[in-house]
Amino acid sequence: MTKLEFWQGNTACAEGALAAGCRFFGCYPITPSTEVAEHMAVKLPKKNGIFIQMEDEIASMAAIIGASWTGMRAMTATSGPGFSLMMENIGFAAMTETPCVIVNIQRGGPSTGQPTMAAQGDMMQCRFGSHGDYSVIALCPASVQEMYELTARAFDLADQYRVPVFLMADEIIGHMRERITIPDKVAQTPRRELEKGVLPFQPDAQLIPGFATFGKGYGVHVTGLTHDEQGYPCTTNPKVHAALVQRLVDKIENARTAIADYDVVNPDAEQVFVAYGAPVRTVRQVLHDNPRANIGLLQLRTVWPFPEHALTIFKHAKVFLVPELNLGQIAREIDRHVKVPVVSLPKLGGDLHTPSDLVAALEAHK
Amino acid sequence: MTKLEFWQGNTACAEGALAAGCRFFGCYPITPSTEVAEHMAVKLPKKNGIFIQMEDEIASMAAIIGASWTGMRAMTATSGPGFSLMMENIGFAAMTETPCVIVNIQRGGPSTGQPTMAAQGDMMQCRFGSHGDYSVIALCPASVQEMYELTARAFDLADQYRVPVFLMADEIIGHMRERITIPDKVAQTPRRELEKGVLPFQPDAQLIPGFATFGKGYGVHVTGLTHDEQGYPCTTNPKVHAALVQRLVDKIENARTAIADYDVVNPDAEQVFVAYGAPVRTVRQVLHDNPRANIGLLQLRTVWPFPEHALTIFKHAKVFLVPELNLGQIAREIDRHVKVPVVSLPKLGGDLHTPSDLVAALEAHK
Amino acid sequence: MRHEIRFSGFGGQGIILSAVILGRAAVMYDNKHAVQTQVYGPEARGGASMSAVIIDEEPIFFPKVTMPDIYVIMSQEGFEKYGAGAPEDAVMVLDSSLVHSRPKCTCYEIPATREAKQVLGRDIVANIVMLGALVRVTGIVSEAALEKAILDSVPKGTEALNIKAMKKGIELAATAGSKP
Amino acid sequence: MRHEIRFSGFGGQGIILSAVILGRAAVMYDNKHAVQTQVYGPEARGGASMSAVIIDEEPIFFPKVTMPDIYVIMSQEGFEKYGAGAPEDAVMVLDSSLVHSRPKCTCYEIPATREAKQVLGRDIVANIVMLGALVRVTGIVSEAALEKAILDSVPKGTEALNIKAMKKGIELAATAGSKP
Amino acid sequence: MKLAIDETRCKGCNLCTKVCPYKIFKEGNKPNRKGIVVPELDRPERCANCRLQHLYGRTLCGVCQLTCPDQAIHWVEEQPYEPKKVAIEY
Amino acid sequence: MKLAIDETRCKGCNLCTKVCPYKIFKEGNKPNRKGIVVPELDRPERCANCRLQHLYGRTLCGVCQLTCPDQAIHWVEEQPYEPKKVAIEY
Amino acid sequence: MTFEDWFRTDRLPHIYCAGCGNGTIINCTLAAIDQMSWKKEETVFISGIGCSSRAPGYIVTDSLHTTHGRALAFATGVKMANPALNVVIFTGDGDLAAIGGNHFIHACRRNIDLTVVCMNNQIYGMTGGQGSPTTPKGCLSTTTPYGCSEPPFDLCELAIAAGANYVARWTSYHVKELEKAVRAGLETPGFSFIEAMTQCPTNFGRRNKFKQVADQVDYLKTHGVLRAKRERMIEQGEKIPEDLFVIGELMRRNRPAMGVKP
Amino acid sequence: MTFEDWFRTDRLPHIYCAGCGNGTIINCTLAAIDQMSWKKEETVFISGIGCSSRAPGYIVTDSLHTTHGRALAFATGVKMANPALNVVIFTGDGDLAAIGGNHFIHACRRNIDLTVVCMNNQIYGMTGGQGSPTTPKGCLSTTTPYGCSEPPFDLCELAIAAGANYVARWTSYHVKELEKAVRAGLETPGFSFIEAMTQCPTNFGRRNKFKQVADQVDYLKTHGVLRAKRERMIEQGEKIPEDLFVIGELMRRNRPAMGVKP
Ligand SMILES: Cc1ncc(C[n+]2csc(CCOP(=O)(O)OP(=O)(O)O)c2C)c(N)n1
Ligand SMILES: Cc1ncc(C[n+]2csc(CCOP(=O)(O)OP(=O)(O)O)c2C)c(N)n1
Ligand code: SF4
Ligand code: SF4
Ligand code: SF4
Ligand code: SF4
Ligand code: SF4
Ligand code: SF4
Ligand SMILES: [Mg+2]
Ligand SMILES: [Mg+2]
Repeated sequence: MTKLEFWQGNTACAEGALAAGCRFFGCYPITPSTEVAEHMAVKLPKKNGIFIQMEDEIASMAAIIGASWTGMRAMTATSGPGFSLMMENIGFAAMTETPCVIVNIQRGGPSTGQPTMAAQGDMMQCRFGSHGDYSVIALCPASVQEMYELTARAFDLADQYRVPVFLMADEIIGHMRERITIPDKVAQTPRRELEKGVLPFQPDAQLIPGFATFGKGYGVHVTGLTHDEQGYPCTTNPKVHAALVQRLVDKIENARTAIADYDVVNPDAEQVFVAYGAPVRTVRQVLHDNPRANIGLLQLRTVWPFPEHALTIFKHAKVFLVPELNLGQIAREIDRHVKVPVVSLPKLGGDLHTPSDLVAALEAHK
Repeated sequence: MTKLEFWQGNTACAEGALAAGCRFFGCYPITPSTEVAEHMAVKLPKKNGIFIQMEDEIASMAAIIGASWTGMRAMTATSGPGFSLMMENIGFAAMTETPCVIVNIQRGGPSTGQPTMAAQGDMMQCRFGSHGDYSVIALCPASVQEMYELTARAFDLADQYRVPVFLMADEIIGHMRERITIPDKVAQTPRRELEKGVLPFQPDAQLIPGFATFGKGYGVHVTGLTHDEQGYPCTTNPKVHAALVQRLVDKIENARTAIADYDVVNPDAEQVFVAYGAPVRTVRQVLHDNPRANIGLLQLRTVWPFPEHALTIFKHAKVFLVPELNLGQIAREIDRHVKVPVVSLPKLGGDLHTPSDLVAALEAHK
Repeated sequence: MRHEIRFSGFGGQGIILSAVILGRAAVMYDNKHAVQTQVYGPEARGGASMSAVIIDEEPIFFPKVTMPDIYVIMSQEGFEKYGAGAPEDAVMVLDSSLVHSRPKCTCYEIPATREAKQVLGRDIVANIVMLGALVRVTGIVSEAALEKAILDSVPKGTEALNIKAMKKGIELAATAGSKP
Repeated sequence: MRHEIRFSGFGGQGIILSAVILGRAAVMYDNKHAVQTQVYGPEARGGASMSAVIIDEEPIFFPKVTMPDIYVIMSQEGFEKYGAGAPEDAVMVLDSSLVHSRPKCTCYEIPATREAKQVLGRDIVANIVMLGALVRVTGIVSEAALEKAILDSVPKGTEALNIKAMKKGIELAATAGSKP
Repeated sequence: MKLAIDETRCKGCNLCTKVCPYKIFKEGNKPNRKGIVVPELDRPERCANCRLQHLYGRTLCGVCQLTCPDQAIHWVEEQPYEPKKVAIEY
Repeated sequence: MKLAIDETRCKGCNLCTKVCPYKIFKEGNKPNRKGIVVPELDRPERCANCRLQHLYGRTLCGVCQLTCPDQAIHWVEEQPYEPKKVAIEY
Repeated sequence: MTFEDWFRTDRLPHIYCAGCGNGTIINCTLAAIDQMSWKKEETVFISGIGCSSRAPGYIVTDSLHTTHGRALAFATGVKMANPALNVVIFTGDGDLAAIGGNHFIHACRRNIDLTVVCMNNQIYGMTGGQGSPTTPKGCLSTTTPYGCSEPPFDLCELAIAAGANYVARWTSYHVKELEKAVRAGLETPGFSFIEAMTQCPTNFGRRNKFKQVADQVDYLKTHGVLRAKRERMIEQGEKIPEDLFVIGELMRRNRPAMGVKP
Repeated sequence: MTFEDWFRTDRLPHIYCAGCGNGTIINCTLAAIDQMSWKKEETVFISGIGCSSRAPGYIVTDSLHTTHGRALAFATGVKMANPALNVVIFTGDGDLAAIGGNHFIHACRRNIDLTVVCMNNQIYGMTGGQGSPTTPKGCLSTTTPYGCSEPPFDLCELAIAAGANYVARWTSYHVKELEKAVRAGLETPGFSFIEAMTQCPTNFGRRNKFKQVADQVDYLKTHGVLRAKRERMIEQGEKIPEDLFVIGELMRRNRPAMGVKP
């Protein structure tokens, strides 16, 4: 049994989290993400969960990491300026392999920029915004339905890979209301608990250690310093550091195909759009209005780790067209993986590409 | 007349700043950058400058931006965790076109990582770490001498382009002491003051507006919101935003060649190292020990905007070898600009590549 | 078929709620697709507020309104900013008690605010009067669907008042006739 | 020719200052090139501290010490961690009042701490005694250069004491002879 | 001096109607183009400031002006300036 | 019970020599391998805790142990346990 | 010159909602400044982010509208770099006391010669009415839908404990007193903190049973009690209702200050 | 069980310098905890970054060594998510009062059921001796080479103004009193703040004329004055030397608290 709803994207995000068992939400309000928090504030207390508005985004990020170590599924939601403030603690989550979900409803940057307008300008920041080398997972919804589904999936990925997972949405998807079908129940794959006797940071075959929940008697030490498999600081041994950081990166990058989530339309097309988030909507409109088989679409729901193998599906591609609400951040990445031209179609200022913008681009790059 | 000294890299950085007329230093201590601050604390008061230790790195970054608007040359110095905290206000500096210099003595990340060991893991963060699209300038010294010279140049670039300029050094260069020759005087090109009657954010031909120093009667409004040429907020007009952000990016990216600073050794070589910061030292050792003409070096002193044109100097290059103290952050960038293979030679943990590491790489990629 | 409906008025009139109710009626009770959007931002505070709904039998891809074919206008400033450019083949329902301009397109003059205040005793339900009128003249959703969506959305205790308002709108529209 | 000198001892002995003085002597007064580095980190706190200098007539590229040819060792733990592996062709100057092990390489035994305490009255200058001895046996910098570098680096008021310590080191080295 | 409300600024909050000791501001009743109901003035010549500003050479009372959150209350010079005799009601 | 300093932990700060009411700890004079001068014990059997711990079933005084920043001060069980008679100096 | 001459009239009307008290607080502040015979070109207004923090954008001097919570850190840079400038900060309860709390206490501690006017509407106005660290217990906001359960800060007490030289609290009703308090703050070397309780009809009043703007102003009028009076009440054993708050000058001292005009 | 059973003995000796007071404070804290009959598996230690913040790494329970200044924000997450856990925070003057000041006052305000032990050595130890917000005026540090000119915080006053239920100050000399104060803090529902003045011989003592570790401990012993005594001195019109600081229990109250064990 499913249920029909007419929800805002941000509501769907909150509901997806609740359905996935999220019971701790720490936040600091910021447009255009605030509705996620407001919905959680209403709903969590009814489910015996914790909603807490922290003093800032640094504290929000800290609080969800703390909550996660007690075994809770924990989330925060923010937008650009708050996201920038979270960077240090995001690195801490990566280093300590703390499962958590961070929602970024992207708005126009840099700086305070355009608080109420859509953008996708934080895609590279999401990948590289904290200091040092690390890897993360980022998902991009293109509909209210996907807001729900990807938020729910984010928790599974976070628990499975023990990594911060980002829902990189945008103001358009976050603020619009549309039809959504709610499943009865969302399947949850809980995090793997540490086996007694195994060291708390000793990886399994997938390079992921079992989770030593606080309060269960593991006596685990969790530190953002470089640490050994016991969890103890070990900060001047180059080998320990190199091995740790390489593992943190490899556990994600090696799982690229398993994490990947994308949609392929017209795999034989010669002109292929690659898109994620709101711009997908325009591309689909163009495909709908121009039912020619030679226009393809690769919709990325996972953007990081970048599912480069999906590009090879388009064997006849002569050009990849990448409409983004930024100056070509993911076009940059695509460029690294393909030989044919990659055309970045940037759009700044908050408006979506119109269908005719994209049709013009198709014409120009025939 | 020049002067010989035996200085630590961090001392040279501070002295370079002082020589360039830096009279405001706001900071929060962090290893391995602290010596920059400590030297400034001793020297600035003697020069009627302001040294202020702020409550955190967010405040340090804020304070130097504030000081810069009074017309001062202002700087801060930090390392990874502090750098991550500065990201929001760095975006503010970019958006408001505030000249300032940020020194990052890179250490092992992510998170607290290896506080006393060298790394170059923040190179992508420096470019993409704040939300939204923007551009910056980043310089990388490979010697104590360059610590002095590039820090001094950073101020000129910051003033000329009205942008935050980063000195992206590393623990090795910051902490080692070596021979340095101090010039009598460092030439300074001051920032261009706004002409009366011109709007405070109206760009010149180089896309850069004149500077409306506080206290001079301009009555300028400075905001991190999207603003018009008057400086007034204008946050829902897509055109104004797109034009502003595009200009902020173009003023830097269009000046790529003017900003570029690099060194070319053996331009006819077939195997070419591209390096910046400490790894340059190993490459030069290898060149010195193996005086064959077929090994080349491109030393980047400017890393952002990336001087891609310099790569084309190596017409016979069959492979670019990129030793970095990270997992290939700049190799990634080089890859976007050349057709021949780019071999990333990452090294994590704090040790420099040894000459034999690089010789082995030369062998492996013949 | 895709219909794009634009609502405009000033803050406090319930312009956004109107759009949400309409979208909800379409999705939940007429089994259609709908996308609702609105203007955010401080600029929207003082002046005219705007909200829009797209309704279609098929899934909706491009979610932004570009060429509305239906307008609901509840203030003079809203008319000037968001209604004046309506093409001739559009349909406009306007609150004739507040808007003195008239468009080139087919237009239904509904004195919603006045009626709400004088007849229903609460001008706050003027937007529901307008919704009733809108549905009556365009049939964009069924009246039954609209009624259910209204009941879903209004504060407890005000159901009867709001349904009365909707009915009043339907009634006014029936007699308003279209101009020009 | 490139020389790599490694200093080790425990915290408070002035191991790092020794290296800085030596490098300074080479650069400022012998017109050579030098690079000084050291071990940072909390691990260096309790145990053995280490510092190194590379000295060369030519510019120095690779700045890290890999194979020191000269050792200055001032504690037993320092010997074990940083001195025990010295190759046979290296030269070691060790504080025989604190270190009881002996290396395989040529070794000069200087009872620096004892002499500093007993003869000079301040064990804090043991490192300068060692520097004097080092320069005497290796000639890595000139004695004149060392003297000037010491004067540049020590606290005001302690100049005479430190020069006395340096001279003491030179003297001790002259008589120490080398073993094996 | 004449008391005036700038219709382009007033947002109709009616705070002026609460603070004036002379109750010079009265709630209006017709919305303007923006839907704003601007207050009306009831014998503004009673205002202390209108009467005495010129005499004292500075703003007197001025509570309404300080309070008006929208900078909508001003005094304008009357041409020609004619001091009016008014009956003050306490 | 016997008072003991753990040489692998003691860093020679000599705080114990200041806090013991019985002055049981005395500054040492020979550096150990790490260059640390560990204090010496002067008739440790005088320690209140050595004498009475077993009697009261809990740590008494213990100021030296609480103070020792390096967790170097312990009491070890003597085998066999022989309560000693000691003369206390006040 | 009157306070009106300090406005950027080309930007009026401002974006504040009808009945928002922020405009009143700006008036009172500018009226105080107008008495200082400061030159416009020597005066700088600085703020963070929030409705309240939009104030500098409407004032004709140099102005710096910074990031959320950081106004005082920016101001520290400006004032230390050029102590000849008069620096006034507008902030809100969220900007100052939530995200900006650390800069607040440190600026107080350093006792930097700044004047801070905090428009405390007990809510996050700009983002649509979330609870703030000054939202009273039990009050409704979008993030306290069941009534605020966290205790609020007393900002003035914090400022005093942290070291500020001048501290006062008034409300948007007490326009003349507020003007005088700001003036006293401007005149006091060192850090001056003036808390102005004010109404946010849109996001606080509406949710908390203030039907009219005037009702909320009336609440501020009737619930502010002078310190002396409050002490008298305590002395006389009267029970002090929980919703009273102290108004008046709460601290004036002369600790050494930083960044004072030479 | 004694307090020694709470150490991760495999990690001793710790990294602290000889004579560093941190070890003493840890002892006293663990001794207090040992009296609480708390289970190890129900107890969590949390800290930020600094020498002091390394403490949890030496304790055998679950422990979270976080980012600089943020310990209380992490602790808020842990405690609110699982109030059954006993959560104790170790922090330093820099960690708590410089970068972490905002989380400090907010945790006090929320009155979350946490116990915070701050090792106040009036310096940044870990990074080599820079001035901190508690460095006394005139003291030397690497960033105050001409003597500290900024006024210091009184952390206890701040905690009280911000809302903490229990506040006390002792020193590394007063081991028994400190132990008791920590115990009282652990027992008090709501936020407990125990400031332990302590010596950093390496980075504070050495630069500020304390030749021996014991000299500095002696200073702490002789310059701490009980509140009652201080008040008596004031009453009797005695001048209180500037370098005296108040010790003892400074606040104990029972305001409503968050995250209390059910
Ligand atoms: C880093 C960051 N976080 C959050 C926001 C969103 N934000 C803007 S204003 C504001 C609250 C403002 O509250 P207050 O300071 O009380 O101002 P008011 O609008 O009530 O006057 C918030 C949370 C932001 N701009 N930046
Ligand atoms: C964001 C960030 N900034 C700066 C640092 C560097 N840092 C580490 S510890 C420390 C100061 C610690 O001082 P305190 O809390 O007093 O601890 P102590 O070492 O004195 O016990 C600083 C500044 C850091 N780790 N992270
Ligand atoms: S106070 Fe000002 S804005 Fe409000 S009604 Fe009066 S004149 Fe209009
Ligand atoms: S100045 Fe005073 S008397 Fe005159 S209208 Fe205003 S409030 Fe009334
Ligand atoms: S107090 Fe402890 S560490 Fe210090 S000397 Fe005594 S036993 Fe050794
Ligand atoms: S327990 Fe008390 S009496 Fe015994 S040695 Fe320690 S300080 Fe002295
Ligand atoms: S939201 Fe509140 S604070 Fe903001 S302008 Fe409106 S009334 Fe004022
Ligand atoms: S530096 Fe200071 S605080 Fe840190 S361990 Fe050493 S003595 Fe203790
Ligand atoms: Mg507010
Ligand atoms: Mg400290």
